Amino acid sequence: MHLKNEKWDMDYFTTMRENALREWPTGAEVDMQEALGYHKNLPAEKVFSTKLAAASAAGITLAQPRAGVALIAEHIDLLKYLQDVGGADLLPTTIDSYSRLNRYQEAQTGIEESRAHGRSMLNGFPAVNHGVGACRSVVESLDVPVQIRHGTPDAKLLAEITLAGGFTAFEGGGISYNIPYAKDVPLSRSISDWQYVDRLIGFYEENGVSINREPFGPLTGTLVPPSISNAVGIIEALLAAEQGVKSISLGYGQCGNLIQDIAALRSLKEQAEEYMTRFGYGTAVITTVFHQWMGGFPQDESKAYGVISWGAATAALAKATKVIVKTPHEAIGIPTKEANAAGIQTTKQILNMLKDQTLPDTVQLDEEVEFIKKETAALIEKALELGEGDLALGAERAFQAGTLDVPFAPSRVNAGKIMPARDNSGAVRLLNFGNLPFEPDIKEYHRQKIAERGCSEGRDPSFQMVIDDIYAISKGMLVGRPRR
Amino acid sequence: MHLKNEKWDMDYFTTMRENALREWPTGAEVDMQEALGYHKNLPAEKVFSTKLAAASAAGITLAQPRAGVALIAEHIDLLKYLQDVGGADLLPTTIDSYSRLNRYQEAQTGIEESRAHGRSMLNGFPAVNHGVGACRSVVESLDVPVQIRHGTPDAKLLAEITLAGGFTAFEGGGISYNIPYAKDVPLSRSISDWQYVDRLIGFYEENGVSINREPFGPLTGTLVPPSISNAVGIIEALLAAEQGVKSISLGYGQCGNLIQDIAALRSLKEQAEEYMTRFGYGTAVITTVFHQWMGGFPQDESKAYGVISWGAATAALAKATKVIVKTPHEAIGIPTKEANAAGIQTTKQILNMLKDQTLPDTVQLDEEVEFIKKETAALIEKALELGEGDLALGAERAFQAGTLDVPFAPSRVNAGKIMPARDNSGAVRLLNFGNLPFEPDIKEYHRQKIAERGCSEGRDPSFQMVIDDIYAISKGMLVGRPRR
Amino acid sequence: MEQQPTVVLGVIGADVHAVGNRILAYALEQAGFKVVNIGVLASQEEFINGAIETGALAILVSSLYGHGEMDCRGLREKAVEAGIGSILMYVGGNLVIGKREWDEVESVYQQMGFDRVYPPGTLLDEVIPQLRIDLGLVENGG
Amino acid sequence: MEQQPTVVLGVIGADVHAVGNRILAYALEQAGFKVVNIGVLASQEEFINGAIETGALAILVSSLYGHGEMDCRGLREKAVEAGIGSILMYVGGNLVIGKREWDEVESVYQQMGFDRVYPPGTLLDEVIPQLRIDLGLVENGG
Ligand code: B12
Ligand code: B12
Repeated sequence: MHLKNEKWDMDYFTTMRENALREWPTGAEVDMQEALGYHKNLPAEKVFSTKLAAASAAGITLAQPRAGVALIAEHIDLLKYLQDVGGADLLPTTIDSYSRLNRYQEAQTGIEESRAHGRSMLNGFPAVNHGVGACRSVVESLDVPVQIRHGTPDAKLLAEITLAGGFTAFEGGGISYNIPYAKDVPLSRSISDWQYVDRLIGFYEENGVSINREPFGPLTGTLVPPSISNAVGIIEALLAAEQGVKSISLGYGQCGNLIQDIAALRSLKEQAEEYMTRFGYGTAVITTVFHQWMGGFPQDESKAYGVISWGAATAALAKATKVIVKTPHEAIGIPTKEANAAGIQTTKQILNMLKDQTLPDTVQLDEEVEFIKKETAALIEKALELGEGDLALGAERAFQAGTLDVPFAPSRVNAGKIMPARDNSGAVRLLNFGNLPFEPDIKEYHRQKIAERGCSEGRDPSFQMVIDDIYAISKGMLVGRPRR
Repeated sequence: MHLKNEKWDMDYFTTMRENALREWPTGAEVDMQEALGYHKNLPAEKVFSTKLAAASAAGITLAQPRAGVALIAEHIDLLKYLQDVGGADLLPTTIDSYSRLNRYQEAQTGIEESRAHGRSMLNGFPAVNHGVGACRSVVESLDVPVQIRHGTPDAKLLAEITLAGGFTAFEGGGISYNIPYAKDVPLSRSISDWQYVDRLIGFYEENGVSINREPFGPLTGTLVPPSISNAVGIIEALLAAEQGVKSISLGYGQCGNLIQDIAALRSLKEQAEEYMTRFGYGTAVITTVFHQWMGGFPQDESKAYGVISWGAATAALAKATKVIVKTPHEAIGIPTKEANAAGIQTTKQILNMLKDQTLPDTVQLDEEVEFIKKETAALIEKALELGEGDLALGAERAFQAGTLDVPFAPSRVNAGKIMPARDNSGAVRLLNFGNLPFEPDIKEYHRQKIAERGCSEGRDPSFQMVIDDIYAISKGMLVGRPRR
Repeated sequence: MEQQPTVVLGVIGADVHAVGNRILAYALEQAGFKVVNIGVLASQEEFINGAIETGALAILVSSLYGHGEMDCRGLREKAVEAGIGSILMYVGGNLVIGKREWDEVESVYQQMGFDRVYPPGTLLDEVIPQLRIDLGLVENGG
Repeated sequence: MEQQPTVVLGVIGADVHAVGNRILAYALEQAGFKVVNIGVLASQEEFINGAIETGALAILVSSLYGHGEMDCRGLREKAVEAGIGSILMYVGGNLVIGKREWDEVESVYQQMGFDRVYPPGTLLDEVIPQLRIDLGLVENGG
């Protein structure tokens, strides 16, 4: 079938399902009707979309960690600890990197080695290998909603198993889980594979079971200008909504400048709602996700706490619906459960201290919002144009043309021509625009902002400046000033 | 001599000095002329006022811990560690509580017990007992400026010894080191004893040696409304300036609401400069000090990091000249050097990430500034009126009359009639005004703000609300919401 | 309650931490005790005399600032000398310098003759029922 | 410099962390190396073939995502089989799952046949001079 942003018909979907479920033996465990019944019996406090909608209405920010280990009992212990000691409001199940690339055989080896070594040799929970029953034992052991978080270009089987397994939220998207997470996967394939996931979720929705879908906002996590990630998020939301998804969380990865970050999150929600309405998906509920700094962290734990806290503070002031929490071990390796809980506790202390505070509206904030919206609209409209009105096709062609372009992405389908750098106040701007379809006034705005910095540092903007920015936070700064 | 805000004449000062230097044997070590020479030979980077002025001009925030242990070598090790590992920009020498009350005999016992137990049995460094030479060995072992921080109503001898000992900054004041730190010391006495200290520093200044003076801003550290601490700080600045002090740092203890805290610090500097000019001390340099939350801390270290970070972020956004840093051990006890360094590192990570960012001006901020200035002016003008134009006398009488009143202060010379509570966004307001000379519109503003909160909590404002607020931050919140 | 049980409350030594003391006094009064609050900067003598003068059933000592070990030593002996050797004595707060093992801290203070020793962050909801039990007031406690 | 020394660079296994790889490539080129960058998601075969095809003097392996222990095992043996058994091999990144003692991590990788093992946060200013020494390029290094 040709890539097209159109709700899949049931026959096609059914055929595709049969194939998907055969990819690994555990696929046979999926029984959709039974799964619908299982979900309907879940208590309301375990349903992701319900908890998100309530938080959004109350204007508070929920805290969610990342976590996953190879074996079931250990994974449950870990999540329970994060819930009971860490105080997580929402829980994850992070999938290991072999499963993410559908290398279930290697994941199986990882499971066996983990048993042999007595410690997790996988960087996540191989849900497909463990199967539906194991997933349910995870969900049943916990009191709060649990989401699958991964990075899988082709997540058809993963979605089948984990949704049948009782998880009520699923992260990813055909762009956001391809460009930063793969090298050679064509967008036509990943977008289509994610239409499958979205259709599956749409099917659950049509049968009265609400599953939250979250495009992965931060992309490569490294100096991604807000309009790029917002455009990708909104495109994925539209694609998901077409397949019947109704509860969508849009994410954004902290850049570090307070005003820019708040503007980005505000733009994201407002503009997503505008587009959803324009394309007739006005009934879907949009909530927001703020990711604490996703780039390189400082190794020192006390410095990491500073980075975590600043992310928490920004999330609270931006009134994000939830914040994804980093840990003091971030720069080193997968955190222990204690370090993971510590990150949540630091975050929650700040969220609670700031929950009754808002950052008042200002001219600067409005200006940032305006620019981000203008840029985002330019990116989305261009994709629509390239797709001759079809956004699925348009997204693929936009990446081909480089009118959508993600910095530092491993994927070959990404042009990789843009170059971001911080301005003098740490906001992420563009030094090279590649083929981004921006009006001259926007380009001038970026140029001027970076020139200001160049001037104050007495150097011409260059790749060295970008490298300095990449290292900056891990070296205790935001703007990568030249070394003396 | 009757209490009077007038520069002391040299004869009187000389007589007083003779007495002060006889209080403890080490007083004999002070040789003023030699000390002046010693100071003049200190490298510029060890001079507090120079470093503060430079930071103030550059618009950056310096980090300073609190620290002090009983024995000299250990104290030097501690400070070196905070400098080298912690990255402190400015260092302290915190004096123990016996010395603070001039109980040098008990401090001596503490020194001996510390030697015997192999750990510090004192909560600070007993500088008077150790004498001038020991102080100099501290100063000489370090690369950054060092300040004496204490809490001493009568600091005449301490100032003599530590200034002769090469320290270039001295904290305290006749009000701020009496009301929160003593029970029975009349203000006439403490103000006069601090005129001595200020005169001593004025004398250094006249002889070409700049010593920074810092009134203790946070007072009792617990829900002190900004106008109260700002009024006390400005009054002490004026009293100090009259005695010839030229470098003054005015402090403020974080309340927790971002807008109120920024407004408070901004008001403090602007209004202090206005008053200094009005009374003819326009040549003195005013810098600011922001204290991370001074009330009860959470016991959990990861939560404490959150509190520390929020203080650091507010200090940076408020563009304070320096921030006084708490540690993850705050709720438990005097921190180890590692915990102390950790607090500094967390703080510096945030200061550096935020140093190029400012919080734009907003209507809400301007409104807070306006109210704080109006209240502060009312308090200072009333003191001037009660003192018949003399601010020293006026300060004493203002406390007698309760027109200056500090919440939760141990001192009997403090009326203790006002009662603070947080409003619905966490700003500290007044529930009871005692005898504060506020206009009806100001009182109405406070009442309305607290009523809003009462309404949202469904309870009448009461002392229970105040207690809930006192515990709040240590329990992970800012506003002490009713327990369910 | 016919007669209110009396307790002496104060912060010992050169310690000026007043906030906890204020709250303790309030909470004890709310719970029906008569509180003789000698406040901060209280000497051992003030505790003993306060107890004798008011016929108090217990002495509640706070120490926050770290010098507690030096300040509290000998208090029980003074009580014995003054003829109220068996009076109930509690101590609480940040009882030593720095972060030390609680067991160690507790036993240091128990050896000084304190009946109960409370770590920082103690909630009064635990202390007051215990005090009633130790004073044998449980039946008529409010 | 007459001929540029060639090195093969890549991120092994199912690992997609691209940022460090990009910077390593840039820095090595700046330092005068010819860099054959096989990028992320690189298999052991790609490293070996890349080295043989380009006559590279060294293989620089990155592993960030935690599966390094499983992914790197056997690489030296493959090199031996392919006839480049003595090629210089470095490995760096977040080499194991979680925070483990560095000595232990280093020895695991040394036993796999890596000549040098670098912890996370390694600065390239240290690595490049070392590489020059190990390759005997110090005299003519730029
Ligand atoms: C950005 C990032 C991502 C981005 C990557 C985007 C992209 N495609 O590049 C995204 C969000 C997609 C991502 C995904 C994942 N990540 Co990731 N990620 C990071 C992060 C935050 C920064 C990495 C980075 O770019 N650093 C900046 C560059 C310049 O530094 P560097 O990569 O370390 O490389 C330098 C040095 O290490 C050294 N070096 C590297 N290789 C070599 C080789 C030699 C020979 C030498 C001498 C030196 C050397 O030099 C490089 C240049 O200075 C790190 C944690 C951190 N460091 O703070 C985690 C981290 C690497 N990720 C981790 C994990 C687990 C994952 C995921 C599995 C998701 C998850 N469970 O959270 C997926 C895996 C995807 C996959 N299949 O690989 C873990 C690895 C855990 C472990 N080893 O125990 C880390 C450490 C975070 C953590 N503590 O959990 N991640
Ligand atoms: C506010 C504060 C101050 C204010 C006090 C204002 C005032 N006059 O009251 C100021 C700024 C003036 C101050 C000064 C000093 N402080 Co102070 N201060 C604090 C702080 C931050 C909060 C105290 C507080 O008010 N808590 C809230 C109240 C409600 O709780 P509480 O006092 O703990 O009391 C409760 C419980 O402990 C318990 N409790 C207390 N006593 C008793 C007794 C019994 C029998 C029972 C059952 C229970 C009980 O119930 C109380 C009510 O819930 C604490 C650290 C913390 N806790 O976060 C440090 C702290 C107590 N201070 C400390 C120190 C060292 C000092 C100084 C020496 C300065 C310095 N070096 O930093 C001076 C000493 C002055 C002096 N001579 O006493 C240390 C003590 C260190 C130690 N024990 O190892 C602490 C722990 C901070 C630290 N980690 O360094 N401080």
